[in-house]
Amino acid sequence: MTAVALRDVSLVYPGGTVAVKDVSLSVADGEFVVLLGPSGCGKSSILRMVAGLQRPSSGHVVLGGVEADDVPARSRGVSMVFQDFALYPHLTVADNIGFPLDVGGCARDERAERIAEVASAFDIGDLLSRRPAELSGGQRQRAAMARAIVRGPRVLLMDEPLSNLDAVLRSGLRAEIVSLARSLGLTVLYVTHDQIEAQTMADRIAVLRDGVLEDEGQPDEVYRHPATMHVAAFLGSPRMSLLKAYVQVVVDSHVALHIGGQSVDLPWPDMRARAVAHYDGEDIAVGARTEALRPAAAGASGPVLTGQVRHLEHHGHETLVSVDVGASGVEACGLHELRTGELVLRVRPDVRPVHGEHVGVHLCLEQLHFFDLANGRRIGPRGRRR
Amino acid sequence: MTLVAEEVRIDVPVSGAPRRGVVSRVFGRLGNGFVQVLLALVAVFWLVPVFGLLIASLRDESANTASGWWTVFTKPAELTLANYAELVANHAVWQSFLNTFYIAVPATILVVVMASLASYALSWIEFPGRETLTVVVVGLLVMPIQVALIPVAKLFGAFGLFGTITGVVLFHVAFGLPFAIFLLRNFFAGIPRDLIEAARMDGATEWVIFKRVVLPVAKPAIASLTIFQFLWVWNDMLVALVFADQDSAPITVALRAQLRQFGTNIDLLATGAFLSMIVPLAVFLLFQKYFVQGVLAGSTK
Amino acid sequence: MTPKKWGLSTSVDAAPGRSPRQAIPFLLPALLVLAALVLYPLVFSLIRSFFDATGDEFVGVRNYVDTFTDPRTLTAFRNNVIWVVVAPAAVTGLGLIFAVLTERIRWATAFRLVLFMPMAISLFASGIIFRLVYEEAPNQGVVNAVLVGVHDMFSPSSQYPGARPREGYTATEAGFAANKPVRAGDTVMLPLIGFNPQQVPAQALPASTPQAGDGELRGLVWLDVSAGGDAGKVDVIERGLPGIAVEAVRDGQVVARTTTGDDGRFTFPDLAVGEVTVRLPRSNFELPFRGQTWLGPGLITPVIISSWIWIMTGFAITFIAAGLSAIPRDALEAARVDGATEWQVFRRVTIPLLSPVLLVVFVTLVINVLKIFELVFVIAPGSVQSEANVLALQMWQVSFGTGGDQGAGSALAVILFLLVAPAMLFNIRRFRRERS
Amino acid sequence: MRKQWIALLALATSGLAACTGGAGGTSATENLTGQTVEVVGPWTGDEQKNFEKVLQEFKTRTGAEVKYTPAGDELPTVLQTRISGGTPPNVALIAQPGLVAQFAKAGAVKPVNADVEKAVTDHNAAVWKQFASVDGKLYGFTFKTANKSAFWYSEKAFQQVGATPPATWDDLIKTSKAISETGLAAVSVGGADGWTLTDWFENVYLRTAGPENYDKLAKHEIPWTDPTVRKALEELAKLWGDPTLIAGGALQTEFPKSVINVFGEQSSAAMVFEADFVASVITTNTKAKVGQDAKFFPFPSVAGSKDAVVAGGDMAVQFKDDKATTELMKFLASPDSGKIWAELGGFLSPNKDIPESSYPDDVTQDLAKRIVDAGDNVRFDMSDLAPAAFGGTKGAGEWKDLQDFLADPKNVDPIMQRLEANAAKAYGK
Repeated sequence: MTAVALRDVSLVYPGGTVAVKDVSLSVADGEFVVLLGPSGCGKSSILRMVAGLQRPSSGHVVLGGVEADDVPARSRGVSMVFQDFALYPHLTVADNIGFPLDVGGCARDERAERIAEVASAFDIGDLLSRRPAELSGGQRQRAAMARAIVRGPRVLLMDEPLSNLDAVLRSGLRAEIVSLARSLGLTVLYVTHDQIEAQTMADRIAVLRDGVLEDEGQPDEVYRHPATMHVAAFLGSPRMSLLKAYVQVVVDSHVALHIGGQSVDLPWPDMRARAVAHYDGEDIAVGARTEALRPAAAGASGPVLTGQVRHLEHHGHETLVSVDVGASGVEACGLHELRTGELVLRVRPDVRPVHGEHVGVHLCLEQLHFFDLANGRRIGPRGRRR
Repeated sequence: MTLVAEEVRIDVPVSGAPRRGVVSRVFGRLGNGFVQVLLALVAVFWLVPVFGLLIASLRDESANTASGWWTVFTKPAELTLANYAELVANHAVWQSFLNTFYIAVPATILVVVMASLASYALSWIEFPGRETLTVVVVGLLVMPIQVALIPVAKLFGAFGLFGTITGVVLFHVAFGLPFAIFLLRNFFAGIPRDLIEAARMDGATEWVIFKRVVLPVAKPAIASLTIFQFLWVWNDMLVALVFADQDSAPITVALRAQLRQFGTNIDLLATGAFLSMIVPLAVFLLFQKYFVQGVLAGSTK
Repeated sequence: MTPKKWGLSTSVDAAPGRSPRQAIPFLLPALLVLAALVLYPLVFSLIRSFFDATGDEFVGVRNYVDTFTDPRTLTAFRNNVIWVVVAPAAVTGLGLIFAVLTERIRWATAFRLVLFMPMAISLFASGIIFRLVYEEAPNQGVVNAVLVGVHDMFSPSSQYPGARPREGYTATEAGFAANKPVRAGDTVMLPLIGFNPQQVPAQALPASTPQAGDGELRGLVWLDVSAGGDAGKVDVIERGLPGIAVEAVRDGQVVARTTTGDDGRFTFPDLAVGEVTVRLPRSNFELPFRGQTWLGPGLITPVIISSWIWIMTGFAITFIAAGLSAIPRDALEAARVDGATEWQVFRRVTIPLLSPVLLVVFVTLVINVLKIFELVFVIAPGSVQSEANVLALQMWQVSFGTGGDQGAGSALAVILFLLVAPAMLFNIRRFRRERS
Repeated sequence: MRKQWIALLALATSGLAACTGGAGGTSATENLTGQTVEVVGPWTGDEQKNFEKVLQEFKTRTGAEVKYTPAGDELPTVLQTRISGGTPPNVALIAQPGLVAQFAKAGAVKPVNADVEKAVTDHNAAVWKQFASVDGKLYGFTFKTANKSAFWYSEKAFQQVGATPPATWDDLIKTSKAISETGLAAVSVGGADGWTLTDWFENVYLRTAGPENYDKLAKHEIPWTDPTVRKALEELAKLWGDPTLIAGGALQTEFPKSVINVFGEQSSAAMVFEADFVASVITTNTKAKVGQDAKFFPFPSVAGSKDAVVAGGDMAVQFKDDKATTELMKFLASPDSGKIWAELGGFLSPNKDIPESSYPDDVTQDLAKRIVDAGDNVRFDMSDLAPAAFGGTKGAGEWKDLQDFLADPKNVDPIMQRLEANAAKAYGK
């Protein structure tokens, strides 16, 4: 059953700014869906429309199969955890948690019981008499979640609930939130700009950019077969390298991709070669994650690009090596920081390339991604159903 | 009043060698001792006229007109409690003291209640023309009381409110509202939006949000408003003189009736001022503690 | 914690955040009262301003023309401008400084209470207080008492203030100069008046005419005042005035100087041949310093403004202190850690964070200033009331003086209202900004 | 059963009424038990207490409740708003004939009935009826008056120079000069209050120009540039123009202060001119004793003028014409009411049938007698008769112009022109 559905929802602000554009999305009962995107992409607006805090300019929000446009926030059976927690400063933790119950006209005994129940679930049982000002960030977060859940909502909305916490707390809470949602059978719509959160928590990811839903699917599907260059660039760490390539079709042999002064051949048997061949004489974007790259001897044969080591990043268990292969880079999402075309290579920590050294990079052709430069779409036969 | 501007770019030059003007150096050097002394001086400066008034209330009229109050330091024999004794013995003054409560307490409560209700709608419920309505309401702040006397008199005459405490209270409520709404709307608008929306999500109706979230959070503003609204009503003379009758006259009117036709009347005025000052000062002390603690602390982040 | 059933309520409410119907119960009480008791009188005044004093005859804009041709309006307008420019800014500034500084002291509540006290005194009584504070007579006004005290410490007053020769002398810059020149061997009689006989020093001896001396100029200075005494004659009970400086002047140069004795006599023993003029220097008669005329035409507006500042600073400090308490300490501390001086913290952190409060206080004060009239009425003596005039006072007098002219008064009210329009426009703009 | 009750009730009430009616001892007055009469007046403090005793007597006689509202300086405001609200008091005491005229024209005050008119005619000189008449109808009468033709002097200061009360303006100047020789200013002028200056002018003008011109000028039938005005101003300048005769800082001196200047501990002047109420200022503000340390002489004759008195006063008028109101008006117009206050002091009445002995001391008796004796030579304070914009506004009109004149008494012509300009504007409306 579909718990939440957006049908061609758009949101246009009075000034004419389009925050959300024709977004359709459905969330199944009990599903954990993460709305992912850079800030200002419209994900929070979508959340607020589902919450009933914002009315769509057009389209409909459907809750439990009923159009909910005229249902006020308080009657939607939807709870929300705010980015800054929005705890009531004048109330104790217990009263904060109890607030939705009071409002709903909950009996006294039941109220106390449920507060205790939720508080222990979030491990804040001994903080109940404190005020928000006396809590740490993590404790406030838990209190906010407890308040959201106490009423037993069917849908829980979370707006970057972890962004105000430090890294250690975050990773702990990620798992906790997921398991809690599972155990309660909650439908969760979770907004974040952190792709790691998205990858680790979501049953399904929906990636937004400039108010448009660019891709959606299971996390690893989206990771492995991103629908657009922007989605590709947004997911994964380190980020996908995107290089500009000139396509030249060599009939009966292969499709040559000229990257900088070098070239890589895509043999015809590769399913994608035919699709890429449509771009004969044009530029496309070639995307490569680190797992598609292996170190090789400089000038080695095969799909190898040679370049100079520009930058080294030691991570202890591995080292990331930026190699300048003389290609020009492609910007995506405005956050692709590789300006000149560099490839990021992952090497064992004991391998110690020297800055400026010439190295070869072997490309695993199957794992390369090709994108249309004009519209950012993926080139090639669909790797999955869309 | 928005207690805190929503976003402020704090752009302070990082140490190094900051360019420091004279003022900045002086300010930086203001040790705590210096501040103590400075404020003590200011306090004395503010107290001198009040102290003079106190002494004036403790001397009779001929002593007051013969010499300044500071001469009591050489002639303490002039001090007398006769002025107070006379006022305290006056039954009409006591009755008027009660009347002042009957006027000031409802007038203050009504203003606080009505203004917070209206301010909530003006800041958190969206409806067409909200901005214009806000400006019009706050614009009424400009209306001088004396302009309204005649038209309101016609109105009160028609409704039989002339010479009643109800009439006086209504008048004060009406003229207290623009400022109250101005103040509270500004404060309410500064409450973090998430707090209101969290309450909406928690299932609260507008009424519940108002009562259980906005009002408690707005305590400092409401406390300051209460203090001043009470004070203004307490010290009003004109409205009461025109709209109250003898039986409902507040203390200002009663004290005024004690004045002699000629002379500064400083002995009576000073004594009256001190007697009627007690209550507003108590109200101040009672309510000021609410705005010493920052109520919004810990609500968000 | 069993999940509830879908809680979709059947009541179709207006959309979230757009609920005019929900706003009505919140707004209605306030709007009803405002409309009946404030808005209606406003409209009434607007209409009334086009009618004459009786209210029966439509006179168009004549009331406005009359108002603008009245010279008092111009003064009032000028004073209003001074008030608006000086007073609210001063009060807001003082309130801000004091509020910030009180955060550093333990007796902050006591300090605030002290500054709040003037607010608890009615405007009428406050006016009387300042009428007395600035009273010209140094035995009444504390300001002049202090001034005179300080002045007299450095330059004591003269012995015979206000005394003057009866006749035959001309008052000059240097003192009273005799009209007729004299020479050695003459006797000069100097009858003084304008001084109370009871205040003559105790050592003074009865006056008697000196014998003419050879080669000497002799004279007598005495107080020619007694009941039934003859003018210009030395009567029995009249006494000489001791200690008066006397000068002999020739060609504008002082050639000799002497002082009268206890019997009021003086002698110039060796004056050279030729005529001299006897002169009594001004220093003998200098009137005592009486301080400043604070309530005179020149200083009246500053004086009233100062008393208003005394009253209203408590208002500003109360609201600013409330605002300060809500400032996140983190912001201030972060700035301090970043190496900002206290002044920089104040300028760049505290003030911007407080700006909404400051604006409310400032706007309220501006409006309050424009409505002020009791204070001017009470503090300014009648003779300088026209110099201290402000529009609200004029409106009060025109509307409710004897034979009050509600028409002209209403016109003034409308003008006053229009004057505040800039402040209101400013507010509108701010509301807009806030929304966006 | 029921009838019996009613009869009993009737009996009870009538008996009660008989009792209260009888208590007053006057058989002529009506029984007004159960009625309430509201009075608005300017008096506060002791004057209020004394007036309430007068009202108490009315209550004793008639049984009517009387409520008194002391409105002070705000009396015009209070009356205007209450009239607008349709709830005027029954009776008001108004010090400004101009305001009475305004209310009369608006139909707010009611003409007095024949009984009251008869009482006014019987007990007062004819001139007093004019003061309270508008368009030939009598709207009230002066209940309490002020004798504004008095100079108050310090006995001690006069003794010091052996002076006696001057009878003529020239003597006054001469005495003044003699006093100034002792280092004391002769006269303290309360120049901060414009109304004292108008009283100065009116007294001089009434004497130099005569009652007829006075009436004309009061109605602005002759201009303020008239030679008679110049003459009066020039006479005034003889005194005001000599800085040794006038106490310093006159323009900063308010009326009470001008009295204290003369009779206070540190006196700076020997004489002060103003009405009979100077006596009460002396009593409350100084240690001087009226009649011993402080005495008065009537405003001296200028250039051989006859005795004349400038008077002010509070007029009783009625806004309703029910029985109780009329009874109260009748009572206030009778000598009985005035006599009560007269005995309490601080009160003068134009009512010639209040026995002189009712006034508590010689000084008051003298002041009262002079008003009654002046008969039709009494004139009402001209500035009170003028429109308020000219004769009754702080810092404007005649008040301001005479203050300017006090500041520079040589400047007669410009002052006259300014007076005329202001008068023309105020009377023109």
